[in-house]
Amino acid sequence: MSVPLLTINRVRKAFGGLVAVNDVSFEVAKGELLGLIGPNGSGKTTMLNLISGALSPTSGNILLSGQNIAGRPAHKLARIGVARTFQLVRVLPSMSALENVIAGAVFGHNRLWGAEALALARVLLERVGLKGREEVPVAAMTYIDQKRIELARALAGNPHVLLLDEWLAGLNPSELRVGIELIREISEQGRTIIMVEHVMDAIRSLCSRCVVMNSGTKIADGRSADVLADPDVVRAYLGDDHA
Amino acid sequence: QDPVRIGVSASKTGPLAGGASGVLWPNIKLWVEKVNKAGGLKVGDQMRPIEIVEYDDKSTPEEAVKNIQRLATQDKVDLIIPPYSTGLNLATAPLIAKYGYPQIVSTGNANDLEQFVKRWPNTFWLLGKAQGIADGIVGTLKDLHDAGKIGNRVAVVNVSDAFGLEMIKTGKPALKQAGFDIVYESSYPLGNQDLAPVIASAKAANPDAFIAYSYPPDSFALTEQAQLQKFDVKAFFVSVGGNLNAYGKRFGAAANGVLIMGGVNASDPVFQAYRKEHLEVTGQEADWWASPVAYASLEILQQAVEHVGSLDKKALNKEIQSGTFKTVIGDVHFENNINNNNWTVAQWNDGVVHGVRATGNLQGAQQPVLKPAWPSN
Amino acid sequence: MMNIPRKELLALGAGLAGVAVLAFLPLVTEGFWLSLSVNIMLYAAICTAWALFSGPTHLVSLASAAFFGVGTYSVAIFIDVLPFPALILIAVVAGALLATLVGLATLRLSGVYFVIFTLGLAELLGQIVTWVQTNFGGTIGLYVFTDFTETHLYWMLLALTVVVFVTGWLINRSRLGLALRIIGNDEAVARHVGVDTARTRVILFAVSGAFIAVAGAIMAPRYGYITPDAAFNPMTSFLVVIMALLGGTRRLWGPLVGVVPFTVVMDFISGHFPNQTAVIMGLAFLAIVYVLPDGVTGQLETLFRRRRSIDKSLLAASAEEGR
Amino acid sequence: MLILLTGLLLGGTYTLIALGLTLQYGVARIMNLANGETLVAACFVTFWLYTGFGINPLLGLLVIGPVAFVVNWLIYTWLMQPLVKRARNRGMLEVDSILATFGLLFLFQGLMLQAFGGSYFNYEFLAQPFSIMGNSFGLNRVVAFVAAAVIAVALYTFLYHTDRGTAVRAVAVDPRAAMLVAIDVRKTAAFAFALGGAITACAGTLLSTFYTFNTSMGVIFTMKALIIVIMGGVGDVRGAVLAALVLGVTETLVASLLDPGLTLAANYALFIVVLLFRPQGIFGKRPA
Amino acid sequence: MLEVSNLGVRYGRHVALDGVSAHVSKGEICVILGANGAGKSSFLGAVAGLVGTEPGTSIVMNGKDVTKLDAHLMVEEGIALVPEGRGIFGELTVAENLRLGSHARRAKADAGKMLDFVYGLFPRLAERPRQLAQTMSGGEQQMVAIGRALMSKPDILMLDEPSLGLSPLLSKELFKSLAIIAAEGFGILLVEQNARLSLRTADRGYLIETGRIVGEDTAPNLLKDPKVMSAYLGDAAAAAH
Ligand SMILES: Nc1ncnc2c1ncn2[C@@H]1O[C@H](COP(=O)(O)OP(=O)(O)OP(=O)(O)O)[C@@H](O)[C@H]1O
Ligand SMILES: Nc1ncnc2c1ncn2[C@@H]1O[C@H](COP(=O)(O)OP(=O)(O)OP(=O)(O)O)[C@@H](O)[C@H]1O
Ligand SMILES: CC(C)C[C@H](N)C(=O)O
Ligand SMILES: [Mg+2]
Ligand SMILES: [Mg+2]
Repeated sequence: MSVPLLTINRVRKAFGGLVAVNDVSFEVAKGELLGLIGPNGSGKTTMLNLISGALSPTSGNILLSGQNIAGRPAHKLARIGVARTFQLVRVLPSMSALENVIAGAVFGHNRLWGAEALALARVLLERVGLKGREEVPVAAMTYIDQKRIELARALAGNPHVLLLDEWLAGLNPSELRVGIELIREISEQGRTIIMVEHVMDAIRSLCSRCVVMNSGTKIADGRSADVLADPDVVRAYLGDDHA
Repeated sequence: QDPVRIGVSASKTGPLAGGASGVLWPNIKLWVEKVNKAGGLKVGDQMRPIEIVEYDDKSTPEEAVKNIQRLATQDKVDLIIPPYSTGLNLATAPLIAKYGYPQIVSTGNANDLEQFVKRWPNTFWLLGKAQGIADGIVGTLKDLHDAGKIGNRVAVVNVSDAFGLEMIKTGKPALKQAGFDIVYESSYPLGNQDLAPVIASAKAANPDAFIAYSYPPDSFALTEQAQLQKFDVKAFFVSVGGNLNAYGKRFGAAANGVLIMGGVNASDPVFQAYRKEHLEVTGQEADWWASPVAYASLEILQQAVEHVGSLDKKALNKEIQSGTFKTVIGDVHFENNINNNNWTVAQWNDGVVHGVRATGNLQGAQQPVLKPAWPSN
Repeated sequence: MMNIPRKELLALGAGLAGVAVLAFLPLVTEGFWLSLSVNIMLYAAICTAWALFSGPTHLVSLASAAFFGVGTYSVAIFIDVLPFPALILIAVVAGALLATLVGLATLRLSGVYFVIFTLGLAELLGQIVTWVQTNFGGTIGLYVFTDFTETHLYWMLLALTVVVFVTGWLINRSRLGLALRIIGNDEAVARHVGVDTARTRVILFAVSGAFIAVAGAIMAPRYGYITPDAAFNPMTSFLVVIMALLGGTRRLWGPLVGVVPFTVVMDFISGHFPNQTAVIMGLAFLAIVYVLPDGVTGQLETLFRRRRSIDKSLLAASAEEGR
Repeated sequence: MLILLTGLLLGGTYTLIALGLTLQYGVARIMNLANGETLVAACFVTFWLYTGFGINPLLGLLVIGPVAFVVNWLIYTWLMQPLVKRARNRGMLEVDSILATFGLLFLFQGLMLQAFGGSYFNYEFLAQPFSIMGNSFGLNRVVAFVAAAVIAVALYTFLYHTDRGTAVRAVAVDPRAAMLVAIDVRKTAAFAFALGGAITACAGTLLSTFYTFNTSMGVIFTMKALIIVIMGGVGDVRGAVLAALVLGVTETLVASLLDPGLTLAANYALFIVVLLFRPQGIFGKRPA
Repeated sequence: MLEVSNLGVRYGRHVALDGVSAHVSKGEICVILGANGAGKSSFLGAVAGLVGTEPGTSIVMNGKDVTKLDAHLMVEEGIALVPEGRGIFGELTVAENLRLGSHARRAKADAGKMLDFVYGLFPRLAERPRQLAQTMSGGEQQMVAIGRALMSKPDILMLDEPSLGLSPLLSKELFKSLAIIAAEGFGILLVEQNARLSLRTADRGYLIETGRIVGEDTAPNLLKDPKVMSAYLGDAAAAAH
């Protein structure tokens, strides 16, 4: 691992007395697909919120390509190159699929405008499997399609880091297969991704490395196979019969 | 008979409605009823009934202007009774002038009237300039002071809107010039009725006299607080609102000796008859200042028409400029379109208000008395 | 995105023709109808300017009276020393400046908080003007004597309305317009795709405020005598919102659709029922709301719309979304 | 001390003005622009009962409160319910209710105009000095303060310590989910709206003992109420009371020590400060 | 206990459900499987009284016709729903949410007992009774939602995708809890994407496709059904074991 793209350095986030993220540190290399897992309420979403600028840490540093980005507002981070999806899908309901993705292209790291943004949006919609549905208002789309839009929108900014918060949740098994392949493709094109997920099949088949959190602290970090066999992780997260 | 159509645009709703419906509207009703009962308005050798075309200006200039336009160009009325308040009279003046109607303003006054009158010579100002009214109380206090009846410490407050500021603007220098020491001075926002702090601060300054350039709700609130806090001064003055009959009713004996802005000659039988009629026809008591003035403006309009013998606007304007008119507030004659004979200070005494000071040559002023301590209840 | 769609060209043509016709109005009528038209044109300009900001952001601003008053005072204070065009310029600057200040102060406020803040603004300014004049001399009322007739006012307001429309159209086609639409849909998403929501709002608020101030400046000669309570009349703000909502704020021309019938109906009522105006106006208003549910709400549905459709989830679990 | 007491008394008045709207807007989700007109109408009715029939305003409360409750119940079920039903989301309801209550505002105002005309009214009731720690205050204001305290405490106890009250708050938070826990949302919302209206009317009755009022004054009260409701956090009784008291004390402080002309400016400064530090209001919860 | 026949739902012109019949008995766990948009949530919503039904629909609960009852009355009849997206009261505390669960008249008497049961089932809730529900994590909120529904002492508990967003451990525990709940005599009607886990726990299952029931069988049979295996269990899921 050469210079890491993203370094989380003793990051802490407290809500009043509750410490949601407790001095967590880890690194993400360029091009890596990192799984961030842990029990409910262990601080995963909070971690993503800290990286994407939705929240600012109580203490600690977050370095992106060596630059400290902790506490910067979300829109600045989006420009620098951090894009995300949301745990509960969030699309722009009154806009078409195309416009949703253009939004990412225009204001994200890419900062395209006009024909270029349009072209990129078309390409991305095709990539996530929505070719031919560009003009459909997203409010009328199914859950999985909305998730696709969200992904395309995040990609349109051409981010250095892509944060996926339970992007695969709520998909049925066949949809899940499609979703996993999509993420794999994106990762193989060299995009750095952190994914929070409870679907172990996805973690197993996608992530070479995992960070596991439990009540705000990091309890494991390493190759997925090792981590998922770690007795602590099994006890806290997976449950016995998964071992 | 072909009626004479007279247009009115004034406030029925909005912040100015309180004043307009106490002062302007009832007098229009009274006047029209009286004239029509007597056979109508005498135009030349005809007696023509009056027909009123009325609109609500909602207390806004936009509506007021539109209403005047409607009256002039749609309804094509013969005469116009102008709106209530200084602001709306000034705002509608250009239009009323454009159509040539005389505009006899009974419910507004300002300071730079000469300039205004030059521009719009069809406007007539019954209440005179603001200065006259504002300074009246200063003169009364000075007299009391010179007579050795009160000291020279004065507390003065004002409602901070156009009216209050016009008043304070000339009132304050006048007080200083008369040698008074202003020991407390403040303004409060329009509509504020929570004036306990104002009275408390004024009381703390220990003045001999208290002047409030105030509006109805606050005139009441200030008086109530003064009474509650036992703020006893020898001269206690409130402005608009103190002239209302309701003021006397509300405070009863406690109102005795309270000085108010404006006034009337209460012993004038013409005025007394007017008050009686006002109550009979409108079911509402006339106040002790603005009502008779508003009524007088209508009498002037009526007499001008009778004198001229036609509804020709030019001739009417000319007649109002030069003529003398017999009204409930006495004989009125405009000098440079401004009436310079006005009651400026009056005093409550057993449910009746007597004028104690006037500009010009008004008769019947009584000697002001010192205010007794508030009765304890 | 870059070339102008046919539909818009057609609309442009129709708009130009309409403006040309409207411009001739004062030559065929004067007096009452012209006065009414001035009022309509005034609200057309203000409501459209209002909707430039409040439409896409879904933030209901009740600051119109404040901007209007600032414009009126720009004229009132300097009328004797500067030519009228310069006064308009001052109004633009003053309106934009005020909007920027307010925008910066209220950046973190959302929804109703913003509404209330702006509601108080006009009152506050009115009082500050009064207070300054009380304590630092000067009269409270300022005369504005000009030679403008209603026709002049009408033409100026018409021109202003056209400028507001053109600006709105340009904004819609720009990055700013896209940013606004995104914010209106979902602010959290907007921030995370890289929209500087704060700056976007402030800029737009400034543009909108400047236009309303100009409207105030143009109207100053009609008032003749400017006092704080008339210039900063809170009713202006309410009327603007009501008319704009009535017409709908999703399209640039939406507010116009509200202004014309509203002004005409209300005028009809006050003309024919001077003593029952309030009662009938109230009933008429209720009738409009109930009888035309889609005329009113259909277009407005997005005005306050929260995030995504309620059907998908009964409750937004905001803790997870990092709000 | 005098300042503090005067300020608290004023705060009590403000509490009265705001509590009703807290319920109507916070729970029933109706941004009632006609709130001030309800208050003024109660002033008039009290005046009429007192001067016409000699009915003591405090006794008048016993009539006016229940009548206002019924009237507001009817207003809700007849006029607001259709809007609630057709609204597809919170925002639409907000727009619709603003438009509809704006109509109501005119209607009420017009009716009062027909009945009482536009002039100023007031009457004398308990305008006696009442001495607290050597300072004298209007007994009518003290009575209003006590009433405000009683109403606020009762309302708070009801909302936070009874099941019925919790149900009311649940409706405020999420009407759809409330149905799922066996709450009759329609009735509960109507109840909240009616109770709010009744409280506003009682406020009017109490205020009329020391305010001068006329037909056009409703909007002043509505604005004040809105500010307090928002400052306290929409729908939060504790917040509204605290905001009202803070506002009362600040205004009195500024009026006494600085300049009464600056009370409004002080209000807004306070408003901004509160919202900068707690954008959701004093006790408000973060928006969902 | 719950008997639904010929249920129809439409949104405007869009027919979401057409002639759907199903039943759930006491102590039984019944799962509905179907693709996204098939109409599963609409079905639960219709039964709970949240969504209007078409004429011809009949819903009978404990022998009583409840077809046209409002949602809040459905709860009194013993039908509780944990809706999609949870539908908890975010601005109220956990304890208040649970207390509201027993707002129904039928639940008042046993509120204390049920609360103990819920706290036993979800100890996390017992630890944080005063936290605002909306600041709980996704999984914790799911517990609040289920706990609240249980508080109404329902005869039938309906859950719409309850395992969504839960950790593997919690999902397993949830299904264990459901089994316990069912054993206590509650009937359970469940919509799930996690077909394998749910079929393992359930007694019976329905398959729903574009608004119609296309299959019904016992859970073990469905687990073996090749059609079900390919459509709802998926290869990826199979590969994990
Ligand atoms: N705004 C907040 N205020 C208070 N506590 C919060 C807030 N946001 C999160 N928390 C708490 O912080 C902890 C971590 O929450 P987070 O949402 O990060 O969990 P998570 O790991 O994403 O869980 P899940 O898998 O269930 O989504 C939880 O206990 C939650 O209750
Ligand atoms: N309120 C509504 N208005 C219009 N159409 C709706 C509404 N609710 C659902 N639908 C439509 O009805 C159909 C069935 O929706 P439903 O939510 O019941 O499906 P589902 O099986 O629960 O799907 P999912 O797995 O995505 O939750 C879908 O096509 C959906 O788009
Ligand atoms: C002197 C008063 C009658 C003045 C009037 N009320 C005004 O508005 O200016
Ligand atoms: Mg999470
Ligand atoms: Mg569903």
